[in-house]
Amino acid sequence: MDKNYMRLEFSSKSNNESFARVVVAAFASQLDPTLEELSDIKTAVSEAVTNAIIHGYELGQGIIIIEAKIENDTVEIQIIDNGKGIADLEQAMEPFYTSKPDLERSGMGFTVMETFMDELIVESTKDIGTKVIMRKKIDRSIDKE
Amino acid sequence: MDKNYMRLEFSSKSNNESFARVVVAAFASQLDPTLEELSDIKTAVSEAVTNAIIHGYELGQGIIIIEAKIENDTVEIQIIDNGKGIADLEQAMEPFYTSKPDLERSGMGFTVMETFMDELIVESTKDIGTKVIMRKKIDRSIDKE
Amino acid sequence: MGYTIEIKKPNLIVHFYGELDHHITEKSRLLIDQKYKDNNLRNIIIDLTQLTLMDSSGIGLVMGRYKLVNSNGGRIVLVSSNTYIDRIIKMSGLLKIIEVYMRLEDALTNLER
Amino acid sequence: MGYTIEIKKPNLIVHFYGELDHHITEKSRLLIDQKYKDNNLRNIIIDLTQLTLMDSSGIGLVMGRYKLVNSNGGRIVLVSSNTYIDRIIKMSGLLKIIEVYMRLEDALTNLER
Ligand SMILES: Nc1ncnc2c1ncn2[C@@H]1O[C@H](COP(=O)(O)OP(=O)(O)O)[C@@H](O)[C@H]1O
Ligand SMILES: Nc1ncnc2c1ncn2[C@@H]1O[C@H](COP(=O)(O)OP(=O)(O)O)[C@@H](O)[C@H]1O
Repeated sequence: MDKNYMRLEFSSKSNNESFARVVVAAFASQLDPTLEELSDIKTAVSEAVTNAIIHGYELGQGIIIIEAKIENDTVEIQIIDNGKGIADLEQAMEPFYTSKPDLERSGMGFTVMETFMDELIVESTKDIGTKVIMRKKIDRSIDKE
Repeated sequence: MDKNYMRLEFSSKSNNESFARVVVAAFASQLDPTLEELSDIKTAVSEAVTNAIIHGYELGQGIIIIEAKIENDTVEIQIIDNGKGIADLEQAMEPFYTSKPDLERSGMGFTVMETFMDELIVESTKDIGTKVIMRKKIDRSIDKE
Repeated sequence: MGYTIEIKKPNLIVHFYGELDHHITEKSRLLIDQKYKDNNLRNIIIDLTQLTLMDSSGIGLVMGRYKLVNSNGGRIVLVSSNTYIDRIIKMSGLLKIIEVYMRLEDALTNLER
Repeated sequence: MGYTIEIKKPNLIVHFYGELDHHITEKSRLLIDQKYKDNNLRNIIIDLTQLTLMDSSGIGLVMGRYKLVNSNGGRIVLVSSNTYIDRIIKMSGLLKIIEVYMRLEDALTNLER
């Protein structure tokens, strides 16, 4: 397996959060990740998809897109919404900052994505939408659990 | 859950056959199907995706699209390729007919889809591609295993 | 994925199963708060030992219950024994304000003191 | 998903695991045939008891091995005990030409006769 590609579109409903995790995990599992690597990826995807649902579409109707690519030993995952966008990206990336404390958000989403993946890039335009790009290298040289 | 929607695009590689099954099963599981219903759906999807890979793209590169919808208690799954298309649809639908006996095809694909799903519609145009539409009602009134 | 609520006066125990995400926190938090208030309880124990995954929505849920219990003179403690869950708890800074036990019995014993 | 090949002269036994689809039939069939020929075997037993799913590619694989074994004066038998797998075997008409046993021992005993 050297290259592979998928693109998923789905409704911005909270019961699709687990669906999105299953899909990305099934795709990434072609790289034979450890349970820990898979858990990292699922958690990061969960954060980005939840953000699209809560912040991007503010719990209204919308379409979320996930694009994933495998190239050699790296999986790249993009999570895209055409929602509200982020006006102040620097502030948004700060740990513990949340614009929705009333919804009991912790402000930890981006921090989790950063910590659990190797690379995190966020592109966002107000009123246009947000694209989160994450990459993780799956080390196939180590002994797998 | 009254309505839900997903659309998946992926490369026409045979190791994506199991990926496609996992994705559709995860989506359909929101209707709380029995193990048998889920097995039926996965098998039918496996047939249609395999056909797109072998016959549609003749084992070359292409993109396969799966669209799935849940409406009330019915799941609709469309499997679409932009491949070779089917010149003689009537012949293709016959049990045991296969254009690729050399690849050890059994000619049972469409028969399996018909048997395991409630409804099967095949739309195909030579040199344009093929769309397989399948529906299955998940009976939620019965006791689940 | 799901949860159960157990009442062991003066404690309310929430057991989460499978994956704890935004979908489940939204489904569970109002009911947790209502059971806590209706039964005049003091403490909340959140049992994360049966979880296979938790994202930051779970952190938000714990923080929210912390505020509720705190304003009522009670305590909130976590039970966790899974390294994936522990990692996100550590990252969140929750450990500064909330104690985590490996076993439910230890959490209960500690709350009795 | 996968398979193992066991040689128990004059039989070759293929055990399939998980899901048997086109991907796995393509990965396995050449090797099965080669082992069969290289070891001068007579019969093939295909063990489907560990499968959770099989699509019509599996039927094609069985038919292909049937032809090989038949042209060599041998027999092919299946072992299956899962109702999902049995349904697709029945549909395929394979039962007219191939015997299916619930247990591997029964298949082996029968081939000895
Ligand atoms: N997809 C998005 N669309 C719009 N705003 C977003 C999106 N993702 C994140 N944000 C903004 O960035 C802030 C920080 O995000 P995050 O670190 O995930 O914390 P939280 O989700 O807990 O608020 C959010 O509160 C929100 O204002
Ligand atoms: N997606 C497709 N694109 C082109 N031709 C197809 C496609 N699906 C099916 N066919 C044609 O229909 C025939 C019958 O299909 P099927 O019943 O699935 O049997 P099999 O796949 O075993 O050949 C195939 O042999 C092929 O000629």
